[in-house]
Amino acid sequence: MQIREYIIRRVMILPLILVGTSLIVFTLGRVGGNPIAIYLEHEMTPDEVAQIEERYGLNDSLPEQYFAWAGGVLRGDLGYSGVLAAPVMDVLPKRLAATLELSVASAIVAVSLGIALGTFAGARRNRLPDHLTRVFAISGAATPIFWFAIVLLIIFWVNLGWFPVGRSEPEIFESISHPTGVYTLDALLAGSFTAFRDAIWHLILPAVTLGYGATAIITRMMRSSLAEELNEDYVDAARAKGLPERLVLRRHARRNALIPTVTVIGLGFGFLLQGSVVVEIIFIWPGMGRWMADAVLRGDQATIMAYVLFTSILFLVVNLVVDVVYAYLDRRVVLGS
Amino acid sequence: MRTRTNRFSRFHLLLIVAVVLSLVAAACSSDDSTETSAPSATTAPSSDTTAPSTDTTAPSTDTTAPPDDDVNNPGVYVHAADDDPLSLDPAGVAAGEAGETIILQTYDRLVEIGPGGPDLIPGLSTAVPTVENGGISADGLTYTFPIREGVTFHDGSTLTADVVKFSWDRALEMDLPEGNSSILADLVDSTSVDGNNFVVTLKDRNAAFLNSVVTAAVASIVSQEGVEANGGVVAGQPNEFFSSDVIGSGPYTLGAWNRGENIQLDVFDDYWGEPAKLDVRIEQVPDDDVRTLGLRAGDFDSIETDPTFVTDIEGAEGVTIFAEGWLLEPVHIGLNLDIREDLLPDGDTVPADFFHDPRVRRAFNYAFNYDNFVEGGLSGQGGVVPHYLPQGMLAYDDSLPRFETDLAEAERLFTEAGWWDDGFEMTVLVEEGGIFEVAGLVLKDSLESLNPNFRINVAAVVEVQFDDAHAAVPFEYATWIKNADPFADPAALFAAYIHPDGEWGDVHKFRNGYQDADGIAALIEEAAVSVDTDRRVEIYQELTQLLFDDPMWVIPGNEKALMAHRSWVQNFTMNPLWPRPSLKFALFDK
Amino acid sequence: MVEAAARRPPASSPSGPLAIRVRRFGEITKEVLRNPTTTIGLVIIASLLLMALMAPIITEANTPDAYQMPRDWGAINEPPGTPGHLLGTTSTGGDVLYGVVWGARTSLRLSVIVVGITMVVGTIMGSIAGFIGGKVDEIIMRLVDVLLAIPELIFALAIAAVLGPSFGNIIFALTVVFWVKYARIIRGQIIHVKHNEYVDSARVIGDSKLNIYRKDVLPNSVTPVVVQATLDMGNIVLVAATLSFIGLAEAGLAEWGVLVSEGQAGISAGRWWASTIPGAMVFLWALAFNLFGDGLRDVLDPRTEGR
Amino acid sequence: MTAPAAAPLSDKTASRVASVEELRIHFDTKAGRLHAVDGVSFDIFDGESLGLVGETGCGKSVTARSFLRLIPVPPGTYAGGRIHFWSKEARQTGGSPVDLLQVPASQMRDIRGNRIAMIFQDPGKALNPALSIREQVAEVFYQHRSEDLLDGWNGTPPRPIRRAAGQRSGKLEWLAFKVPPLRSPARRLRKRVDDLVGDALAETQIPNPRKIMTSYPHELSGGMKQRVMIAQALACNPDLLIADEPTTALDVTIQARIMELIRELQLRHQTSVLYISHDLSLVRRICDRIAVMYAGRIAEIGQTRHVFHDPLHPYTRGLLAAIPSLAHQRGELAVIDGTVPELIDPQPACRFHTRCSYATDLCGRLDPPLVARPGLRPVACHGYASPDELGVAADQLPRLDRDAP
Repeated sequence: MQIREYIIRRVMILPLILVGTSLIVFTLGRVGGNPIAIYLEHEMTPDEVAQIEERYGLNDSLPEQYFAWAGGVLRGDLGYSGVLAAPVMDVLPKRLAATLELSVASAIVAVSLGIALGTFAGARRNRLPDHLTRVFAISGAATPIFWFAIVLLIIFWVNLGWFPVGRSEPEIFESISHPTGVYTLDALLAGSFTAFRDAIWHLILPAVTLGYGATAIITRMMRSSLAEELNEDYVDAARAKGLPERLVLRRHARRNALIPTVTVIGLGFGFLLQGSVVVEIIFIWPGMGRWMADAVLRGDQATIMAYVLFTSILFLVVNLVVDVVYAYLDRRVVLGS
Repeated sequence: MRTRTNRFSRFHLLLIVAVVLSLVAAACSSDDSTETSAPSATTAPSSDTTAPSTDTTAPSTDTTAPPDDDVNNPGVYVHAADDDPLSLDPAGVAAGEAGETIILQTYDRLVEIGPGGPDLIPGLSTAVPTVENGGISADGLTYTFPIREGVTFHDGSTLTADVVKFSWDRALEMDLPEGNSSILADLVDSTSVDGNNFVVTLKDRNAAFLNSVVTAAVASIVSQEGVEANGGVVAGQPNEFFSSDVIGSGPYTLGAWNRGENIQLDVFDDYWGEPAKLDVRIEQVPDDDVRTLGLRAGDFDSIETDPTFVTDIEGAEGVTIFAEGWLLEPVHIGLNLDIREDLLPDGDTVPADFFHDPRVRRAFNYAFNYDNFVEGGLSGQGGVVPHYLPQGMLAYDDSLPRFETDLAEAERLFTEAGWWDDGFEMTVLVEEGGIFEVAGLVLKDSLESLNPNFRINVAAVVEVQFDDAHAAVPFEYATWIKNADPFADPAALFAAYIHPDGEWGDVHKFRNGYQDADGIAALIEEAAVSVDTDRRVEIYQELTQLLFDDPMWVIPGNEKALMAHRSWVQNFTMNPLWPRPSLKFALFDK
Repeated sequence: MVEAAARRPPASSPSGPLAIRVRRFGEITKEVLRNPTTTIGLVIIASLLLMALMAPIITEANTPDAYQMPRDWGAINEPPGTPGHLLGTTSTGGDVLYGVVWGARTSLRLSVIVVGITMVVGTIMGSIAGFIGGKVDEIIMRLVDVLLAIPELIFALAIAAVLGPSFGNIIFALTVVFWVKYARIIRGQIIHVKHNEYVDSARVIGDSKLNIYRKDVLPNSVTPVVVQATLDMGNIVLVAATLSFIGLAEAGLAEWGVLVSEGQAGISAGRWWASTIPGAMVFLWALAFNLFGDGLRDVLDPRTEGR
Repeated sequence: MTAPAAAPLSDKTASRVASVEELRIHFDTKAGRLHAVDGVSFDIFDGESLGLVGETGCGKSVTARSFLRLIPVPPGTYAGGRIHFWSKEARQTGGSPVDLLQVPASQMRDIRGNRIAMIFQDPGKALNPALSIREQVAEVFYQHRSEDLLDGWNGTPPRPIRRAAGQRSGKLEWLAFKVPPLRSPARRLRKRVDDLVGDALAETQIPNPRKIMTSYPHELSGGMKQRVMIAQALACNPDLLIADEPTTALDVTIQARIMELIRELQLRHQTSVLYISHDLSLVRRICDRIAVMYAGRIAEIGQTRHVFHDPLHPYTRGLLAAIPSLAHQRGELAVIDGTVPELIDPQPACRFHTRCSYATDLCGRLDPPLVARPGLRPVACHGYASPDELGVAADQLPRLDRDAP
């Protein structure tokens, strides 16, 4: 009831945000660039240019064009992606699945590393291990991802040959069907261990690269909230029961410190989405980020609009889930206040 | 108590430290294979720069390398590309677009450009038409192609002369604006079928018809049954099926096109000629550095190569750089004789008639530091070009006049033209990254070091911005840098880039500058329709002399045809006249 | 007692006479310097700033534009230690040392301008939203939501791509993206203060809105804004470097990101210096400001974690 | 400072459960070294309930926590003294005590919650909000009664079950407990624990303990939570229960019920209780003896009725005067002027002298030890010293009016 109302209220804002973002992006695209530049060749005659413009509906007035696009969205038609030479809706699910898979894997890296480091540091506040942990975690956020990624590739792909790039081996890709587009999930559904291992193997490097960047946010939150929890009476009470420190930290302090940490996962997600652009380019990961960068550089407006549309929704959903999970974890909290 | 370490976290820290240490260790030990990175370009197979590629008719090969059991991806040839096709339809593909290479591998044309150079070899026509064999009529207007028998398309249908006619007519009828059908439409008067022959009648005599038109992607032969089963022919409308699929007769069928990821080509078993040996996968790898890494790692057999990263790959174990022959698309700096001062970027001070004065154009040509561009930008893999005949082109000769950096002459000309004392500021438009940006920086450094009053701003913009600006008329910048479109024959090159009323002559208003515009136009037109090769060579060589005195471009240089590939690839060859990446995969083995 | 020992300074700075603030500043400085990582951050920042300011002394400024790399086309890909090129050269003959030193200046110029503008814009927008409230607030905050829903890098990318990658346009693009957080901080603070009792009492006494703003809102906002600005100083350079990697950088600019992406291909060929040295500079810059900002946040604002 | 007499500070001769000697606990703060507990000595006798009374910040909670070594180090340090503790066995066999400040950590864990248990001031904070009541109470049994949990098992229980009973289960072992063959033994263990938890809760008169077990702290009232804390503390039948202001955070109406409950359970279990409070009137009702603490020192100690009827220390007198009672007229409530002194690097002086109306110069120079003088309870005030004892003139001693409380 409480939660449902809250969710409904948040979801109600979504269309507003979507209209806002799409308007901004649409205007930006029309003011600054030519949406059909990708098709233009120098030797085209004005007639030919006009012909292409007509095909893409660019002869209408700007508001008409926007409404045409918005109407298409409502009908499930997001236009035609120039850079991928296909209707957006045809390629989007696969791309979205690729980015989601990478983001989730990176989030797993970031969250587990962040929680471990944060716990480690929070239990040793202001001592050398804490300082070293802080430097290590912040280093992740401070390293230029594109440089870090290339160095990882040189070491693990070229020199050691331990990890591949891309999403999967083509033969293995073809050996199973891909109903979800999330390869690890597809492999599990198909019950193929080989495919699963292959998917994981391809995921490790990009997920580590991206996840390490987001680790700092989680570590920081975990550290401070753990330190705060360790000052709580119930921690002393747990010690007074005779529990070993291991259990005091894990069962008592860490469990509660995790609750506020959940709230920054939404923040970390923004970081992941942004970092995914570079990581996808370098690790040849066919996701939304790389598609988007390509579209921006080549002026593929339908793609840009679709990307913004979906990241906005994703962003909202992630934050909504985070809020709900937070409310669930922390039984004392009332949503929406 | 509180201070006690907990084992779990300590373990994690140890793990992290271990990983970091191993990373560092691996990074430190990773350079052993690359210690011999002497700053020279000599390791690339040398090619005699004096010999135009027309002479090297035999395909260059690496057949000495024995078949390696250790090859990566056995049975599949992997090429790392930087560009995904927009369309796979011969009628809808633009010149220079990534779809062309797929069409090259999966479709056949009547005649093909052979592996060794500009020489033509029979394709679906059993003979290359010549005047001697009667394939070309005496007036040079009628071409007759005897059609090969026993050719099957990927869909099982059979090739006939009617299918050939259908294919050409299809492109002409669809007449897609983004496609290249205009080259057919401009020349072809009519097509007809005579028994087993396909006959083309031209509007005018044209020396470049076979080389530039019949071999072009737009002239590929498609399966008539396939077209009729998949939407037929609609004028002005792209065909959805053929935009993303292939029914041709080439040595490869389209296995899969995972957009933005890879394109897979499968060997076509019923191919009429020598069948291909390896399946092909063309991977989309947007980042240059990752392409070179993949080549080192052995996961890619060849990569889209640019002279700027020759120094990054040369000497790498198991990698060979193919560098024979020349690209036919020199880097050129466009000089706008139609400057609109109100459209220029902020800060530009050049007037509308800046480039009208031939002394200014010559001064730019003398001021440009060709050494810096060729040795620096092209890593030595290139050469200076006469106006406007690149190495490897018909009529090219090493003795032709070409500019060399001569600062004194540049100073003299700028002084005479009245710019030396006052100076000027000007923006040069380039697409960011790669050799064009480098050329821009060389131009900047050349002029600014010549005279501190000269200011060149390099506007390195992204692809969409460049394309947009490049296509705009009137042109909004005083200068810009790109490369020429690759043309097999000088006729097309001169028409596009030198003719006062040609493609660029029109945009840049060459007539504002040429001292003898009509004379130049007449020469170009004569050479275009002449079938007498000697006469044509004579005319083009004369034009280079005229243009040396009255240049319309600055030509920083021409690139060698370069491709880095794994040494285990056998029979490797490339031909710059084939669309990028200038490879025919059917020839390779590994 | 335990509580006494664990007591921390109050979360928000008190508005009071100058003397108190000065003393508080001293306390904060002391506390900040107590944490070695913060001190390290501060030391790195100081050295980078020193390097940026001394750039014309360390290296001879390139003419006519000192922010453009000088290129020695005769010395391409020289390793560090080459006479005249202490840190080696790039593939276009750019002097890496020059790029490092003037890159610091570029970074400083970039981040100071962007942080400066975004702070002002954000403060104004946040103040308008917070004080006027109602529909205006709704509109501004929805705009903020919209901007927050698109990742910073993507949005900056789109703007810079449209405008063309000149230094000025990159600054503009980053400014459009980075003001949002400040607006949120200021607005949140205003809303908070608005609901506080002591402002009610101030209002009863007849204090003007402007006075409330000056005395209650601004001093209370200083802390989070300063923290955010410090973190942004680092992140802006990082985002700009990433833009350079994707291809949006002024040609020939002495900027670390440009050098890193230009030199990256050479790493596997053993030419590590052209990208690793500038990469380390970006890293140091971002690390230092993040460490410092992090420490500052710990001291100033122990409660508002991670926001 | 002179060492106080080591002689028993009580008129009772019963055996001791704990004996605090010269306990000193310091904290490092930004301002300096804070002497939170500065030479505190007292005994706790078997079965008695001792009240430790003082203002907030006087060091009584620190003293109490130091029994279980719960002072955070750093910033705290155990700067000196001993806390001797006699377990039941030691008392019965006349064995020697252990020093709680010196025992190894593992032995300390055996004592915590098992031999010495603690009830915290605010049950709302002392219960973990994320764990159910069952989980929290069960921890005590797992920790200290793991052998009992496996009682009556046919043969040796499987290793994972033994590990579970000792709270040593690995990360994924709980998964194994969901499936055969470990499912039924795990259930059995769980049922045994549930029974013990239910019994412990029932003992504190919690209605419907089975239902309470499954709830989370925020679902319970304050009184309920404190009952859970008490159940948890008494679960292992400890020798000593430390109650740190157990009713301060509760409603007044509940306070009395909780006090009664503690008293009742204490009598039933024959447990000694150290009762920390700032509320003299509460302590009076349930404590056998009272130790008054001021600024890190014991001011005086004695039988409850004696302290109330004849407070010796001027501070105790002030405290008693501050208790509202029906006897007082409205507006007559006494207050002690001044504030508690800084405990940072204190000078050798009576801690109370700045606020004491009887104070003389001597009090500002010389620290009065806690001494039991003939005919008097132990008290730390120069007013009860003889001039000879201190070697000063008689008029330098404060003059206390023994008859005016």
